[in-house]
Order: sequence, then structure tokens, then C-alpha cells
Amino acid sequence: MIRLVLREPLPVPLEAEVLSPDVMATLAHDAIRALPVFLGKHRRRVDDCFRVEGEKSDEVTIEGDASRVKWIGRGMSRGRLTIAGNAGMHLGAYMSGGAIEVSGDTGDWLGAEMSGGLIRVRGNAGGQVGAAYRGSPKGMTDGTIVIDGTAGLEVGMRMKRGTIAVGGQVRDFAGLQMLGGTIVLRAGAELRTGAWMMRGTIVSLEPIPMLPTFAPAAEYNPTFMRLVARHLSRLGHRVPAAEAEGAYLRYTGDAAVPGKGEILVWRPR
Amino acid sequence: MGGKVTCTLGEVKNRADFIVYWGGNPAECHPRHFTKYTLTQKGRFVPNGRKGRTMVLVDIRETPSARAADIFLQVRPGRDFEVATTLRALVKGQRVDEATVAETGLTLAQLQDLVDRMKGARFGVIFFGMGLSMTRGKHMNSGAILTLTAELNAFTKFVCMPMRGHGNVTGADVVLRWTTGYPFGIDLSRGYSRFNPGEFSTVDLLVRGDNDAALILGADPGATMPQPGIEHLARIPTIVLDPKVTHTSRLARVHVTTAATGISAGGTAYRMDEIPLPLRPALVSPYPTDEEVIRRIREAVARKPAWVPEPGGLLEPVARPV
Amino acid sequence: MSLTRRGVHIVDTFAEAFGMRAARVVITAATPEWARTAALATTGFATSVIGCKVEAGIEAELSPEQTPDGRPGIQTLFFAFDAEGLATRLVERVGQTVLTCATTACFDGLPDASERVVVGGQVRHFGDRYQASKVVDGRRYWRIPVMEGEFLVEESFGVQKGIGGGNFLILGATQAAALEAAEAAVDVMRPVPGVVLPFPGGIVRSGSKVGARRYKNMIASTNDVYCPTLRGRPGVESLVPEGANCVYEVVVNGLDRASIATALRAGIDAACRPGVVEISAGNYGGKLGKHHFRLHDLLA
Amino acid sequence: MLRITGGTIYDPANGVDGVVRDVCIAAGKVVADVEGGRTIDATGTIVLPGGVDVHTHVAGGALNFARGLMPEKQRVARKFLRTADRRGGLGGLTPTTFATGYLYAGMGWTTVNEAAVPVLSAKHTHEELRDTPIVDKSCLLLLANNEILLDLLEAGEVERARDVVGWLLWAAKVYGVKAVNPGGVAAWKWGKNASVMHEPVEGYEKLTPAMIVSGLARLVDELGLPHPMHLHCNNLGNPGNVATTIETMQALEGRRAHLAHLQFHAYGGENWSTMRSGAAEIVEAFERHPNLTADAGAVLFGDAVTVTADGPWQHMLHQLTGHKWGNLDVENETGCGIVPYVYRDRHVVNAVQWAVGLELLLLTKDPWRMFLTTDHPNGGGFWRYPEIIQLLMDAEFRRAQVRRLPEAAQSRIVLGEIDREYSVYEVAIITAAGPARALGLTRKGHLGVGADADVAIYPSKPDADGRLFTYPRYVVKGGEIVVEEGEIRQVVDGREYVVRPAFDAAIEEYLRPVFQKLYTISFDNYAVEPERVRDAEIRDLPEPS
Repeated sequence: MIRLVLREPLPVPLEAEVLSPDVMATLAHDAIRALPVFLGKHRRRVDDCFRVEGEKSDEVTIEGDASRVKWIGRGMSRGRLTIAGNAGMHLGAYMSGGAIEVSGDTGDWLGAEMSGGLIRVRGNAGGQVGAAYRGSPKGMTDGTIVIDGTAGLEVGMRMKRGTIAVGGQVRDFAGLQMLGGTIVLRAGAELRTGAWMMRGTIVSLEPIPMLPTFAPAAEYNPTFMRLVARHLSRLGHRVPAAEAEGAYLRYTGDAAVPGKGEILVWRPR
Repeated sequence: MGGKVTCTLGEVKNRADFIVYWGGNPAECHPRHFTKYTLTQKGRFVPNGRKGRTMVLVDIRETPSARAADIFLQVRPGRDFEVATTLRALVKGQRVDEATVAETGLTLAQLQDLVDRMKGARFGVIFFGMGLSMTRGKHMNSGAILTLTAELNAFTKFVCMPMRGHGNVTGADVVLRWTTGYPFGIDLSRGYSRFNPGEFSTVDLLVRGDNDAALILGADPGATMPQPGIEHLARIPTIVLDPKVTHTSRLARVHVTTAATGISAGGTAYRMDEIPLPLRPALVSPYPTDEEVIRRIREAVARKPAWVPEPGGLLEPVARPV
Repeated sequence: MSLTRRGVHIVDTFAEAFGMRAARVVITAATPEWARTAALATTGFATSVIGCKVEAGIEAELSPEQTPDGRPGIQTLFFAFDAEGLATRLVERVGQTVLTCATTACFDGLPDASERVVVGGQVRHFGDRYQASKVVDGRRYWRIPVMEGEFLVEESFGVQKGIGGGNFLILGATQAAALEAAEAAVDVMRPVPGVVLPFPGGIVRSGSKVGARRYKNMIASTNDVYCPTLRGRPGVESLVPEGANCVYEVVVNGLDRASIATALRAGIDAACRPGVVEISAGNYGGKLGKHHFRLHDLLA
Repeated sequence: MLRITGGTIYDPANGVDGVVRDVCIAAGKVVADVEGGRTIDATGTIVLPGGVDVHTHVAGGALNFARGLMPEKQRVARKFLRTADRRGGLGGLTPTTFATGYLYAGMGWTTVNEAAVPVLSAKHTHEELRDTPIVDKSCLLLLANNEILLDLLEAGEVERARDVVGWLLWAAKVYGVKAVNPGGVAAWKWGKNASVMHEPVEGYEKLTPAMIVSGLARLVDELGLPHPMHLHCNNLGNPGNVATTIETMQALEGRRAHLAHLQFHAYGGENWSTMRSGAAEIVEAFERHPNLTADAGAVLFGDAVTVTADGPWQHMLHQLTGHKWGNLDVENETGCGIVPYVYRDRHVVNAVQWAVGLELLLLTKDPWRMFLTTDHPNGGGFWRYPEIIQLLMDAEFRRAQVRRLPEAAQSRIVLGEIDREYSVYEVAIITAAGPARALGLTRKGHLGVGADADVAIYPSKPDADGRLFTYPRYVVKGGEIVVEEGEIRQVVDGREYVVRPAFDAAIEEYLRPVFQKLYTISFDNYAVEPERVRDAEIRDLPEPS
């Protein structure tokens, strides 16, 4: 296992895309310590900012308040990245495999444009979770992001496939211009959920404000929700699906596009 | 996807028979807009001027601009996105939920009427102001207007234009695009330009306290920023170039008084439609121009050991050009 | 050397079975009854590839904990000569008997199989472009809007090697005694995992031989050497011994040799009871099928 | 002073075809001989005149609009890190101005012609060209939809029209005239187009696209512009537009013209499902019109951004592809549209387009009349020229590519049957000597004594990808070594070529009131101030003939 402990609070953001199993798995201790990171506009060595233990492993642990460390786990495809504390923006962006576990909070662009793997956040996440970067045609194309706490704006913006589950409330524009995949909002959302969505599913366990361009269809218990529920329960998020507990009211939209998406709002018995 | 469908103001003057102002108060904030470009001007294909044009104002309150409008649509604060999205659906003949529409403060009938008029227009234009782009929904509100405009072109000629704020915002936007490839929210710390509004835009940097110095030109963030941002400006070395004392200059470490561009300093300004206009100073100023101050700062910096960005990260593989 | 069990003579011969392609289809529904209704319909008229192009049967009942969607379910097995054949039959049968059946959903029972055939991906066309695909945990499903709500079917199903035609013959003194023995055999064979008994009640009264003596275009015809009523008829080399007056065949298909052997062993043992004269097995001289089950080895 | 010794020289303008000899340079010019100074050992290399791009879009309102419209493309673009003596930049399809200079020079091109400038935003274009280092620049003024001019042509006031054109050219500080979709962009101001040559333009009684084409070509000739009218024909990109293009050739009645990005105007068939290559027909007609030159506007598979003054076409493309759409109509003068695009080799229409560009270059016998361009960034980035050259020089490689196209496409093209292979000499013609001659830039595109010392020195053997011309050993611009081993060594400034036509100054009295009626800025702010153009080389033209 490789252990990195942040030496002291950072005065300005640190860009550290090298903090990923793909980069470190084959490196000896000294090579890891010498990896380049960027503190503001200056290039530094990893060991200028972190105390480094271990070598040659795809199990990487980062300790300390890394809320100003950007791009951790960028494009990672393997292994396990554990963050004991907070992480900064772009955590797991472009990742294609492996698992990231965060005990604290994360910044914006968590798992942006990821294509596979699992991200698990115990605290809160920022905005643009699993989203497309500005101008890009699509956001995450596969994989799973599970957030126990809240999340910010534009969760799952332009996502194509994969699953995002959020335990706390999310802010505006969840599922903005969504192209596919599944977003589960266990504590609902603020405004404009599903705005301009083409395809895909947004599930809310709490009532949410609807855009005028969404039309109610029917109340039912779609079988696939039982699969989603089973998938998420293994990740510690309970989602109801059984008739005994209630049913989902299906809205279709967004008619502004016009889109074939759906928002499923849970109606307990 | 939408995009941006726009034109220079002369096109509006010569052709527009349907003019929408959304989230702005041109009568007071852009006093010459009506007379010079849009409303009362006689245009080549609008020989009767005002009589040949229909004006709609969409805003949250009845400003003096409403008096100039043929139709005033009062939308509830923060519901512009809902209205624009509804219009997008109506333009395509899609059904919308009447009751939810009503929550915007406008009725379905009003919006359907607006859509019919838009489609009936020969040349339509939407000017959207900061009442739209700076309220809840921000860039998505603008995005809604841009997309609506693009989609209207399947039926008739339609364009739109943002009404920006103080200072030559458009000019900065234009120059940054050709020098860095991006209009704003740009970071150069890795030796080349990167763009990410929300990460690199000024207000977000200041509120998060990500920057350890600030040079401020032609703007007064101290008057408009959220409190944490203002506190950060006061905390770090902040330098302000401005002809007058501003909220920002008061909290800055250094305030360089400069000549007022356009009055006592020349240069080029870009109009809201990105047309460059030469500025010819009418007065002489005892103060240096912004340009001169910046040049002298650069010369002073150049005498210090140069910082040259170092490659080595994985962020942006410098491969064969794509 | 001769082998008897509880006084029943075990003929020293072998059952001849064939290599096939197999798929496992899991059908779930709101209640066990509806799951079984769909399963019976979908595995109906699937006794022999000769006439039905596919052989199928119910493998097991599944508790909600055992099914992908946590509802009661039935696990079925399908057998055909090749993957393409299997695909065609599954599309037909899932489309006609599961899609149509109240509350059901349809899942692949061999998710780890590398060889796959597209089923949901075909059935989806019933959705007339209103269908939607959904990937959950790496598996792709189709949601097809139907009057009841939504039918969920998996995009593709795993296919693996299987064996069809494992069998043995029960030669009894009376019809009643023979059938009793056969029923006893079926009861112990059905619970064996990985096997199904495709014939009605698991039992065949009309064992067959390859081709026909007189009708040239018949693929199969009655197994005259085991027809008691033809004993002594000129030209018939009857294999029905003295004292036997009725013969039943029990046929079993399975995913592998072991599961079929287990089923046959249990079945033969259960069939060795009073009133049964002899246990034998059907084969074609070993020329046609590559899987041989010697009765003596099974009981050894 | 500089001596390039031992290299094999290809200088078509002077008939030099692969001769080993020295090139001597002094004071930025090629001279007969020099004493002392640095010597470049060019043994084992091929030496060509610096490349000249006759048609590209690298500066001005439209391109800058495109930059802002697609950050996702800049994000993956090539990065130029700032160094102590070089500014940073982004490459890609809409490079920043500095990167544009680095990319052209880095490939051995030293002169570029920006093909679309409105008068109203010409100041902006010149600001950008000022920030485009190393290469020399010229630019062309968009006139075929200028309503003041169209009104005069409608009224048949040719004399006055000529003075107006002269005045506008000098006001904009440009080098020549560009005509884009004559009448069609004006019609687009009403959401219409003009795709039939002999039907009146929307909003006019008599004036047809054909009349604009011939009228403007005549004015250009009478004003004696060094570069003929630079024409983007009507009906761009549509199946069957071969007919329109040939009608246009006829409408010119023998006058000089340069047909831009001909590939986009050489399609047969009736609709998208029957669309096929019309290159053979076009070339046949083209060769019957010696008054014409053209550039290929070839497309390469991969990313592109369509940037053109052809507004109606762009709206069509937006609806066809669903990609984002930028449109900017410029009052009384022109418009511009932007749509990002990807050319896919599995897509039959794209495959045909790819073939048409190459067919035009291979079927046209005289390389002095058909030049290499991609209509950057419309057909692909200019920095991919070496890929096209490889396709032209290697018939076997070319056939291999053709065989990979969809059957349906192969049956609609003739590329597979063409055996011609370009020589280095011919490459030097279509990339330098020819374009320079067509532009009337007498000191460009050759290495004779008195020529500008713009020299590209390449390895004589292809690189790992089988390409020559990707990484020059050296590039010399105006006598300075700017590139060494494919790396930018020194950043110099380039000059701008500007013409000052002779016109009756009194035309201002006519223009001022008309202008004030039509425009929204002061007439006195309309013209580009001379000091705004860096290192302008102004050519005064004689009295109109």
C-alpha cells in the first residue's frame, strides 16, 4: 500500500493528477516522491507536499485535508484510492475503472466524463457530478457514483450511461440535458430537475418541483427499479421498489427538446 | 444543441419588426439603444420606424422600459428559465402543463400568443440583460434564450444578443478569445490557457480564496462580489487601476489612478455586437493610461528572474495537434 | 456379468445422449403462480427437437432472494442443436408466452457464459421505438411499454454446452406397476440441479427408433422392439422379456454429464421396485450420440 | 547573411527541378552569393520555397466567434507552453493567433491569405493578424453581398460601383476581393438563399447571382487587383451543385477568378442518397476556362469546424447534424455561420467528399492552376496538409485508403482508378509557386534572386508515418531561421500585404449619406486607420483601365 499524508494546509490549489494507482503502481518509493505536482503556477515534487510511505502498489491512501488538491485519480483505470478526509475538484474525472472511497467531502466535477469504476463519497459533493465538461457533448458514459451527503448544481449533466445516487438534497438542474443512465435522488432536489433531458431516468424519493414541460404519465412499480434498488442497496443506499411500500409516478419530458426522458417520483402508501 | 445566432445592431435597425427585451431596462441602462439601434430608428426595410416594429418587454417589474413596450410580460423573479423552456416547447408545438406554467406569473395563453407573434415576425430579435444572465440559473438562462432563438430559425429569421454590464466586457471577451482561445474564466498557471467557469472565474476564485493576489482593471468587484470574496480581496495584495475611488480601491493595497478610457485615453472598444470602435480622447489627463501602467508593470517584472512554466504533468498530453 | 437391484434385472447396456446447446431462462412474476403459468407456457410443446425444434422444461422454483428482481421466479432450461436455433426459439417463446403473461419479467440464468444470443434485443421491437434500454450493474435490459405497465427482458442470454436424451427404460409386469415406477423415478430426478425432463410428466410411452421401416420420410417411428404387442410378430426382434407387458422411458436433458448421471442414478434406483421386471436404456448402437451412460457404471 | 548548402532545390517558378546548389540569403532576400555569415549544411535534404496558403480562415470576427463557441475542441488541442521568448497558445482547429504562426511555420508555410473580412470588423481582423507571428499575411474583403454595392449593380451604375469597391478596399486595408455565395448571404438576412444563378436575389428586381459574379469580376479586373476575384460559388455543399459551378464559370465570361475550395462545389447526384463525385465534370469544364485558378478545399477524416460567410448553408448543416450553430449577420455586408463537424470514413457522403478533394488535385493536369488547401478549418486543420501530400504522392497508399471506404462510396468516385503520383516538384507548385503566382505575390513562392528569403528545408526521406513535410529540418522566414528540427527557435513578426486602388475621392460624398442611413456607426469610424496594420506593405494600383 502507498500512503500519502498532506504535510500542511495548502495556500493555493494543488494540481496533482499523478495521485492515482495507474501512475504509482509500478513506481519505487523515490520515484513516487519525485512525481511532479503543481502548486499554483510552480512545479513541485510530491514529497514537497506529502509525506510518502510505501511503493509499487495500486492501493493508494491520501490523508489530510486535500480539499484544495485537484485532479486526484484523474483517468484511473485500476486499483483502489482511499481518501481519509476531503478531496478537491475533478476527483476521478475521466476514470475508467477501479474504486475511489472518500470519507469526507469533495469539490465540483466529481467523476466528470468518467467511463467506468466506482466512486463512493461519505460526505457531500460539489456541483457537476459525473457531468460533461463545458462544451463537451456527453458526461459520464458508465460507472457508479454514490454520495451519502448532498450535491450541488448540474448533477449528471449530459450523462449518457451509469448510475449516480445522492443521499442528501441536490441543487438545481440535476440531470440537465441528460442523454441516458440513472440518477437517484433520495432526498429530492431544488429546481429544474431534468431540464432539457433527452433520455434517461431521474428517480426522486421526495416530491420535487416539476418544469411545465414534463407531463405526468402513470403511477406504477417498474420492475427495473427493483434491479436499481438491489444494485444500490449493495452500496448502502436503500431505494424502495415494492408495491407494498408505494409506487412511482412517472413524468415524461423534457417537451422543450422534445425528449424521451422520465422522472420517477416516489409515492409511499 | 443550441449555439448562438446573432447579428450586428445595424441588422436590427434595418430589418427587425419584432423586438424582445428580456431581463433588462434599456430605457434607463442603455438609454440610446431604442433611438439609435432598435425601436424608433427608421431602417432600410422598416421605413416607418417605431410604427413598423412590435416591442415586447419581459421583466420581473414594470420599469420605465415597459412604457415603451407594446406588450409587457411580468414574470415572477427567478422563473425566466421556466418561461424560456416553455416557449421552446410551444415553438415546436409540444404540450405543456398549464398549471405549472401559471407559476411563472404568465399564462399559457400569453406565452402561446408570444410564440405566434415570434413565428409571424419577418425578422425577430431578443436582447437579454443581466436580469436574466445574473439571476438564479445564470448561464442556463442565457442558454435558454440562445437555444430558443436558434430553434426559431426553423420558422423565421431570429437572432439574439446579450446586453452586458459596465466596462468594455465585450472587448475583454474578444481579445481573450484570440490570445487564449477562451472568452473568460481562464487559467494560465500551467503555461497555456485553460477554461472552466466556476473553477477559474473571478467570483469563484475569490469566494474560495484560491488566489493570493489580484490585479483589477475596469471593474469594481468590491461593489458586486459576495461578502467572502470581498473579504478575500481585502486579505490579499490587491492592486486596482481606476480613474476614480471605488469600493474595490478602498480595500486595495494599491490604487493607481488612471486616465478615463474614452474620455482622456484612447484605444479600441468593442461594441456589444463585437464591432470594434476607435476611442478618441476629448480631454487630456494628468494620469497615465491603463495601458501605460500595465506596460510599466510588465517592464518591471521583466527585470526580475523570469518565471517559465514547466511541463511534466499528465493533465494535457501535448501530442500531435488535434 | 449380470446386475440386479431389489430383484430388478439391470440390462448391461447404455443410454445414448447427444451434445446440444443450452440456455437458462429465469422468469419472475408478482406471485409464484404467475411465474409458473408463464414457465409452463414457455416450456410447453418442447418435448423433442424432432418435432418442436427445441426441448425445454422447468429446472427449479426460485425464492425471491434467488431472483435478480427479488420476486418469486421459475428457472427453466432450453436445449437446441445450435445457438442460432436456440436464439430463434427463445425470441419466439419469450415474445409469445412471457411478454404476454401478466406481471412477468425475464432474465438470463447464465450471466457468466461467454457465448451469448440476443433475445431482449429482438423482442424489444414489439415496443415500436417506445422501448427504452437500461443498463444496471453492467447488464443491459429492455423496458417495453405494455398495457399492464412495462415488460422487462434482458438484452442477451448466455448459451453453453448441454446434453439431451439421457434415458432409461422401465419394463414392468403391468402398465400400473411400470407407471408407478416411472413416477417414482421422476419424483427423485426433478429436484436434481441442472436437469429437466422435457416430456409430459417426465415420462415417454412412445419411445422411438431412428427413421422408419416403411414410411421413408419419417424421421422417427415407434420403437417396435420395445412394443409388447409386437412380441412374436415375424420380423420383430423384440427386446421385451418374458413377464413384461408394458415399457416406459424416462428422458432427461442437462447442462453437463454429471448432473444427468446423478439424475439417472437416482431415477433407476427409485424405479427398482416390485412389479418391475427389467431396467434397460435406449441407444442407437453408439453411432449417433457421443455421450454414453452405461447403466452398470451408473449403479456401480 | 545565410548560406544553405548541399540541399536539393525545388524551385518550379524558376524551372529548378531537384538541383543540388546553394541558396544565399542577405537582408531577408535571396541573393546570388554571400561572403561569410552562417551556413546551414542541407546535405541530404530537399529545399523548397516557403509554403503559401491561398485560402484559409485564421483571423477575424468569424474565427474568433468559433473559438468561443467550442471550448471542448480547444481543450484537446495541441498546447504551446509559454517560454522566455515565446507566448503560449493553443493549436487545434481554431488556433489562437500565436499558435497559428507557430503551426504554419512549424510545417514550412510562411505566407497565408485570410479569405474573409467584412469592412465593418476589419479593424478586428487586423488586430488578430498583428498578433499572428512569423508568417506574412494578406486578406480578402467580402463584397458579393454588400448591399451598397448590390444596389449599384442592380441600378447598373458600374462606374460608381468601381469607385465604391476601390474605396472599400482601401478603407479595410486589404489585398483583394472575396465573393461568398453571391446574393445568397443577402437573401439569408430574410432566411432565404440564392442557389439558382439566373433568378433574381431575394429583395431585388433584376439582380441575379450571375450578374453579381460577372459584375464584381469585372470591377476587380478594371481596378487591376493583383489577385483575381476570389469566389466561393453559390449552392455550396449540395448534391448536384456541379451544374451551378459550371454555370458560374460561364457567367464569368472569360474574366479572371479564383474558385475557392472547389471540392465543396463538385458534387453530382440529385440528393444525399445519390450524391457522387462530380470532380471529373468540374475538371473538364475548369480546363476549358484558362482564366480560372482554384484551390481544392480537400477534406480529411476527423474533426473539423465549418466556418463560412455562407449563413444559409450553415443553418442547413445545423439542422442536418444537430450540432451547435453559431451565426453572425454583419449589417449590409455579409454574414457568417459556424457548425462543428466530423468527417467519418464510414459515412458515404463524407467518403465521397474526401475523394472529391483528391480527385480535383489529381485530375487537373496543370498544377499551376489547382492548389492545396483544406479551406481550414472547414475540411480539417491546415496542419494536416502533409497527410494530403502523402495521398497525392503515393498511389498505392491512396488505393489502400480507398479500399477501406464503404462499397457505396467506392462506386461513386473515380479516385481508385487514378495512377498519378505527385513529384516533389509538383508539390512545390501546388503549395508555394502556384498560390504565390495566383495571389500576384511576385517575391513569394520561389527562390530566385530578389525573392523573399522564405525557405523550407525538409528531410528527403519520409518520416515514420510515411510523410514528407511534417517536420522541416529548418524553416527560414525573411532570412531568419525560425524553425530548427521542427521546433520554433525564433519568433519574428510578419508583414501584411495591402493594396491601394485608384478611385475618385469624391465617392465619399456619395457614400457618407448612404452609409449613415444604413449603418449604426459613424462613417468616420468605418475605415481602418493605417497605423492599425503592422508592417503594411502597400501596393498602389494604377488608374482603372
